[in-house]
Amino acid sequence: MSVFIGKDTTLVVQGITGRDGSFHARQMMEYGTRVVAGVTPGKGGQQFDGVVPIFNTVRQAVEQTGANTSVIYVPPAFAADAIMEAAAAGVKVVVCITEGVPVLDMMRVYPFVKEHGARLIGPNCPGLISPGEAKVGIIPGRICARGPVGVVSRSGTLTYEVVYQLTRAGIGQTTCVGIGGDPINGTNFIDCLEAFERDPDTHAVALMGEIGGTDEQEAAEYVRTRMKKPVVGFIAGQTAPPGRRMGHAGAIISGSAGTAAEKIEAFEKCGIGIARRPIDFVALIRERLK
Amino acid sequence: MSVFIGKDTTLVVQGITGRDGSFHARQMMEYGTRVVAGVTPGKGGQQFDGVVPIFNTVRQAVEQTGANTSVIYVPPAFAADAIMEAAAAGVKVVVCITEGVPVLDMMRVYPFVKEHGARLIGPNCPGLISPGEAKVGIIPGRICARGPVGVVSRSGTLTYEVVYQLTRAGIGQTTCVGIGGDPINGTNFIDCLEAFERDPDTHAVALMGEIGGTDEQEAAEYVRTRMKKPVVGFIAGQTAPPGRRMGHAGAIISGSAGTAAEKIEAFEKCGIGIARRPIDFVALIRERLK
Amino acid sequence: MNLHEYQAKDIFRSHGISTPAGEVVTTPSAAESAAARAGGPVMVKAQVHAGGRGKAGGVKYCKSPAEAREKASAILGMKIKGLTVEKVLVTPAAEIASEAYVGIIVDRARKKPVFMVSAAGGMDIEEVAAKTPEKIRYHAVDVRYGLLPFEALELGFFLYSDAKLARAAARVMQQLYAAFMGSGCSLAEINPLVVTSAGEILALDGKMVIDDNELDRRPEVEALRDVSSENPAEVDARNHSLSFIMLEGNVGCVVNGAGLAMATMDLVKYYGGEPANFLDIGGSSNPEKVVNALRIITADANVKVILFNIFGGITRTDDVANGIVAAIKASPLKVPLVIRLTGTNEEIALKILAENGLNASADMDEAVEQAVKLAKGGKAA
Amino acid sequence: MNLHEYQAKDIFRSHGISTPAGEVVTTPSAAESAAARAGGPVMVKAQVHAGGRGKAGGVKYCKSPAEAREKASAILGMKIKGLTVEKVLVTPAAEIASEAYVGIIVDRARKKPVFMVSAAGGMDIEEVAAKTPEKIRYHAVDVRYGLLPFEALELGFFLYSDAKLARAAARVMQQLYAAFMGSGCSLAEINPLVVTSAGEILALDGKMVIDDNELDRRPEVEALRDVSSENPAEVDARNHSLSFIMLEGNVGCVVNGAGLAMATMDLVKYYGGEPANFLDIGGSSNPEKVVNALRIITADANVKVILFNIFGGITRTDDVANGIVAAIKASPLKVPLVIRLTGTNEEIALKILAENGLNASADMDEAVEQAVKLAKGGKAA
Repeated sequence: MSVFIGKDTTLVVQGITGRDGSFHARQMMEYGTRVVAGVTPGKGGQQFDGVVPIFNTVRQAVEQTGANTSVIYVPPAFAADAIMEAAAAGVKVVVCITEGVPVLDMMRVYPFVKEHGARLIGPNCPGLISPGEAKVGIIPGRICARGPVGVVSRSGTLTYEVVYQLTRAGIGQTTCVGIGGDPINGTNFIDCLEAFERDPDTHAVALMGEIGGTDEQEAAEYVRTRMKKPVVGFIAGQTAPPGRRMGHAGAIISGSAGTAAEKIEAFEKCGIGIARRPIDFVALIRERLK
Repeated sequence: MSVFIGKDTTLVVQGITGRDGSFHARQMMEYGTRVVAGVTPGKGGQQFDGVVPIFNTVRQAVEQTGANTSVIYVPPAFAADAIMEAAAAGVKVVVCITEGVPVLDMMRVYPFVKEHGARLIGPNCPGLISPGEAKVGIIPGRICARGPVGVVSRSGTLTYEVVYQLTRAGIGQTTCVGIGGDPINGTNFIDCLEAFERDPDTHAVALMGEIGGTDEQEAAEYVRTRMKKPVVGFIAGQTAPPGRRMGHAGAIISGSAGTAAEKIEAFEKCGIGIARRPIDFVALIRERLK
Repeated sequence: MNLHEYQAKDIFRSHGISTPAGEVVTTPSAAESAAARAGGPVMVKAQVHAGGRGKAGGVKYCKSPAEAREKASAILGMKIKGLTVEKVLVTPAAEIASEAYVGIIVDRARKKPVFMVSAAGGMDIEEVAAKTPEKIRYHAVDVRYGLLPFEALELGFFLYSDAKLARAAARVMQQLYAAFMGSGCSLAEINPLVVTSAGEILALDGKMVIDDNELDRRPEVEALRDVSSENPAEVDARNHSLSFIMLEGNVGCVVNGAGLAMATMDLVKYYGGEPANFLDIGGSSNPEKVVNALRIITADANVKVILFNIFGGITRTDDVANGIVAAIKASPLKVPLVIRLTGTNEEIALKILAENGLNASADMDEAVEQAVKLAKGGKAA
Repeated sequence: MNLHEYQAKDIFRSHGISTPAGEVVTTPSAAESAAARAGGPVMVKAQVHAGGRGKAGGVKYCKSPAEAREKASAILGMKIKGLTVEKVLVTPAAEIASEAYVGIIVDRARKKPVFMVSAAGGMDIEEVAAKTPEKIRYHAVDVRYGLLPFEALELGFFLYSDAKLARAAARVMQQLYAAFMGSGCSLAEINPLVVTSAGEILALDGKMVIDDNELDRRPEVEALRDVSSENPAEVDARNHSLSFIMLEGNVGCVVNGAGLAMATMDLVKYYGGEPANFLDIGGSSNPEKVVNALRIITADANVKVILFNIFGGITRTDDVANGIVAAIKASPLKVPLVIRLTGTNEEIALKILAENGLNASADMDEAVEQAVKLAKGGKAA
């Protein structure tokens, strides 16, 4: 089993003829993901690599191929529209890889996606992979292996690092989800923890947070009150200079400065194992899988 | 019993110091409605008629008096904002009497009110009355009497006419609801039929429709499939010239020209008694109450 | 409120929609010079608030300025559905490769503005809807988000498979939506939206209906009202806050409330009469309104009897009684008067009427039946 | 991107918010003449991207033009939180009856812009929040509806019980919201919003932070960037699409991805070292980026060792290897280099490095530990 994506995933790639879209479409197909459609307005009727039909709109793609998942590789100026198009067309999981989406755009996108009953992952995220079943996004397939650990992270390459260490140590994953590091994203830690708690094949969760905001603290509280499965966490940015982006006003609103120390404290209080270094995940997770 | 308003209604009057607002506030108080607050920005802290506290905002009124119902007598330019203010403040039933609210305003108001879990009645409506319990709006109290009939209508004075005839014939009402004649309103026939069907004291329903739209046809279908209680209906506008306001495009969209003949046919098909004249309600309702 | 084609096109243009240049003229010679300035074949089009102008002969193709003069001369003064043509639009004739329909209307059921688009433009959209409904695509806009770019493009691709045309059409959708919202419309329509032989997209004809409730806050739109093209009695009524529509019958009706007014007309018919009008004096009456209502109704020579049906709620029936008395004193009625009146301040009203030799019924059916009888030349009961 | 006070006030003014007139000058004599033109007491205010200007002595009240010259002379060139003051704003001193705080920021948790208003303005809002949280009111705006009139008025009445002032403040809320949305802000703040002794509402100080992701589509906002007031190395980095923040340590870091970059810095610290910087070369690398990264880092005299930590995903590690080689060929390094590199095209990358006498580790901990040792003057393992 797996969460969000798996064997039943049928994928439409928005921006399939672009530089990033075409490269990663091929990577996903190579990995075994069922890429059933591509979208590039104006190229409707053509075929991508001779096998994947291209449509002018996501609606057409969904109507004609039944795609249930979408992945977005379009420039930031068009990303919000692409997400809403996918949700409106009835796609259930929308994964937006695009980096640099204005946060004011996301404030409109978020309620729109909710109203349409879709799940958005990202933007500014590496996507997700259910090893051996499907890969949607850009996480390198070869660093993953099938196994009992759910992985969720706000960052990209840091996720690869941890997953790579786990895999090297013989610890595989059910699904690895990169939820993205933007202020407003579609899926948060709690959404993923909930899914992992429900997934019978996941036996432990590795969670990688960052400084800023209070998502990690809320996730910790969720783990304490609602989860039975063990969780190991890491916070990046202990040495980062504070307040370079949002300043203090953000801290007032959230009632927290979002420091690493605060988040680690919350983890400790809620029974989450603390990985001081990425490599520490290996031992801590192994212990909890016993 | 009654629907939407009753003994538990605690009312805030928006625009209580205006010409219409003050007149009808007194009428409602005289009728026995529990008018607990008024709102006129800038007059917060004053008292209306020495007994009703006035607030600057609906939020303050609700926080300090616990008002659960609101009635709006403000000019059309401010009506949409007043409705949204009431819904955001946590009022459960919002009755908007104001006539002349632009329909584009109502397109924003409608989803806002739904999102806040409130019920809007109107705009451009006479409000409602549960005889002997509460009156919210402008329906004259003395033409009503307590009894077993639910009344719902798109028009104002036509409602009075029918209610007056019923009362004169000794047939009282649980609640009379004027839903208003505007293209977009908060509560439709079906909402009222549903409430009357659930109300144990309502034993028959009188429904007054008009030409235009398809609300009556949908109500008829609802009566046929979901209601056990008898319904008698009337359609005003059999001799009205067609298409003076919306033209044909509206008819295409709704798949119907909205004529009186069409609506009466729908009533007949769905087992609704047909009142050819307002006075016919008396005999038809009496028959069904036996 | 209806706008003329040329007014709708002015608004379209201000939102960036391409439309052929045009001049509105009121005389055949002005039409001739406008055609000469246009420098090629032109269309001469009646500007009148009525559908079916083309079928009625109000739209003509003219090869030369002389022909434009001749056709304008035929069209100006022509009656279309009872309305006299006072103005014509002279506009260059376009070379048309294809015609589409694009409209937005307020949909009561969805509670949203709904786009209707069809590649089968140029003809009646009602006909397309009846015969080939699959050729129309509907799209409801959530006004909280506005028309989203992908939605506009979906509509564009429904009309044109060529991506360049689809994108141009998507732009038109956005512009038409902006015009619709910006002017407070209940309907905005381009029919036909054409692709010219040069591949350009043009709005060849336009229609806009404004929600009357928007006019107070949009004086610039209210200023477009052309009273010359409306029924003078209806204009008169509107200027006195009365809602009035003239009909063919002979029972003049004065009622408070639109629903009761329609029900009264229906009852006239039920008892074998024919209503002469719809007239709603509205909620908050005053004597002045009643005086004006009587003046407007009695100007209609068809009217054989005047029927008041007043159910006082907000309306104070004594106001109505005072209005009736004042009007009769100023100019005695030449036709009989039947009054039904009940509700707020009914006793005072009856007293006022009695003091002036008038009586009133409290019963609607009784009053209507009597009025119908009088209209047929019978005597009052 | 931060805006200066005077830039924020210009934007406020364009949205209708009243602010005192002011002139931005760069010399004491210009400050003197600006004060003379103002014709009364003025404030001389440092324009610099740092909080706490007042406490640092960067804001002064001046009774005369001569005093303005003197104070400007003291402020210009002053360092506030490491940034040199290059400009001062000379603005009439207002007679203040009361001071309030009004701010809007993007709230991650609510996923909405949130108003913070308080009648306790003029001081640090952080302090108010800490000591008297009941004096702050929060209001989250649903951007689908915008700031609704009743919401703005609720906030107005929270600040002022007087209806006229409450309405005027409600107008300011609407205008500030429009400025916030219209410029793509993540923060917009008026502190203090004052009522003058004449009863007028004025924005006496303003702050705006723009979401960097908005700049591509808002060239008019990007044009407000004042590179003179930023760290030159950080400006240089940004111009080459690198995300760079200078720190105090001596281990220079080049990493792909912000999360991994922070984790790398943390690991440097874990092994007893101090990172000299945060540097993220981003997702789609190319050799040129690596060359620029090395150039910027080696310009920092504190740096004793350079640590690469690259996990190739989108980033092709051979691009990185080529960049390293090209940079070293152009100008040999004066400090040791430790490379950790794995992922996409790893074999090619290792080959390129080997051919140029460089080696790399596949293990992050090993590489970081070695770099820290080298920074402390130890030898490579």
